[in-house]
Amino acid sequence: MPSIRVKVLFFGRLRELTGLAEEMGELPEGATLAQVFERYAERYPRLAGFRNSMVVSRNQEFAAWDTRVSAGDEIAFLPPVSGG
Amino acid sequence: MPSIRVKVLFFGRLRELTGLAEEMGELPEGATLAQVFERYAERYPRLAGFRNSMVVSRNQEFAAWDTRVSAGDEIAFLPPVSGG
Amino acid sequence: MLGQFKVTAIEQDKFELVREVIDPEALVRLVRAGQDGAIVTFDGFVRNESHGRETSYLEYEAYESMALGKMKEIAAQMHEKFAIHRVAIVHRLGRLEIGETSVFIAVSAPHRGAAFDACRYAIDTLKRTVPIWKKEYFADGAVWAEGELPPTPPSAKSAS
Amino acid sequence: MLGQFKVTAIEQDKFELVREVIDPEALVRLVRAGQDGAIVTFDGFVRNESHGRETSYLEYEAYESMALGKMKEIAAQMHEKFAIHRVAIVHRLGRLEIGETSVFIAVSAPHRGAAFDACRYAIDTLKRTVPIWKKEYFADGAVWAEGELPPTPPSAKSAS
Repeated sequence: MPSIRVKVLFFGRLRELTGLAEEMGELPEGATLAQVFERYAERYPRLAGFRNSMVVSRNQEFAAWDTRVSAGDEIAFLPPVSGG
Repeated sequence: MPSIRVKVLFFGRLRELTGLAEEMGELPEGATLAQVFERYAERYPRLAGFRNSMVVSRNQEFAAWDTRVSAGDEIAFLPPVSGG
Repeated sequence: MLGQFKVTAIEQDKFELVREVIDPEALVRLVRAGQDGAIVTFDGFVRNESHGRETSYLEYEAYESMALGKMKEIAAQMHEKFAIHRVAIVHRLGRLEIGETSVFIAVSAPHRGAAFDACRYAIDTLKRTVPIWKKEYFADGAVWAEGELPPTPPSAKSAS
Repeated sequence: MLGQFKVTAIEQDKFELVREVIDPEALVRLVRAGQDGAIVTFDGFVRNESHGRETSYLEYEAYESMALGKMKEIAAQMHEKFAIHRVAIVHRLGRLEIGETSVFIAVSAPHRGAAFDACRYAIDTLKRTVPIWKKEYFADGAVWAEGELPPTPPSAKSAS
């Protein structure tokens, strides 16, 4: 399967947990955001426990987990927001 | 009937209409605020038309028209308020 | 949260009728304290038109002693109804030009909901119950603003 | 009244993420115009305690480009829902001391109801949807504030 490159960002406690703010990731074409998350959860096992208390964005819009990624997408994993 | 002295105040368009800001009035003991108003409406006939678009206060509290006045009371005739 | 809230004496509040320009920042500083997290302010100022006519300026007058009493009553009701900390209510009297603030209200509270609700309650109640009158001046004359009739007790017999 | 209201372009609004002290007066001046009669502001600032523990200071971080986009979205929704004139929304990032403003919102409108409703809508929506995170520092450690999960589309299949 051909692979695509996407930008992946982590914020807040998720960034602390992974020690990773941002990287270019290589993913199989047609992967969903859920599958992208699973790849990172394999690399950082403690991430898995946060799956139900986080959201994901694709190109700076909140997105459903079954959204498919495209080459050049910017994907971010976001803990509950607490601005204000 | 013994008479009492009260302070009477007019505000806004009522003051303009009567040309009277404030006076000491002499009234029969036991007069109601409605009766106080009638006395002034006799003196200033154009006041009468405002009876239903004004309120009255006694000692700086809004009062019912059938409230009886006492010596030394401060009575004010108040058009609709428009602060803010 | 309400249970934790320490009710604050109305003595720390501020009520004023002034004839000079209102200083909003001074009022905000006055209500601001470390246990708060939110301040909501309302700034009411002179519009350049009224009912489609171009306004030249306004004049406000008040039954001053009663107006201050009513402003204090409003603040007391605010403390009773809402978990707020401090209140400042200032109304200007005399001649006001376009754009000048006629009334400024600041409310501080530990949480934003109470601050919003209380501030709105303050201006809504002020407009209905505080004896202040506005006269609008136009190029070709002046009119008293329509205003609202304050609620009054229906009969002295039913009053306490 | 709504019919008379001239809808104003969002270009006159202001959205900012800043790392220095927020200047509320400048923002109020920015939204103030002659056709308005009301400005409502919300000032959210750092409390000296959180869940009963004494706070030392806070740190805010954001997904900055997305946060600015969401702030603009909020303003666009405000213009759609309420007869308002101008909006300013500024959030501070980095380290904030007790009493310092983290978020300031100012809304001008011809009439007060819209200004209150829109300002409250702004802060409520900001807290639920703008990707900003707060970390609370205490004498004995630090925690990420609990926060809220933004609403997301349930499935890409049902999305447009």
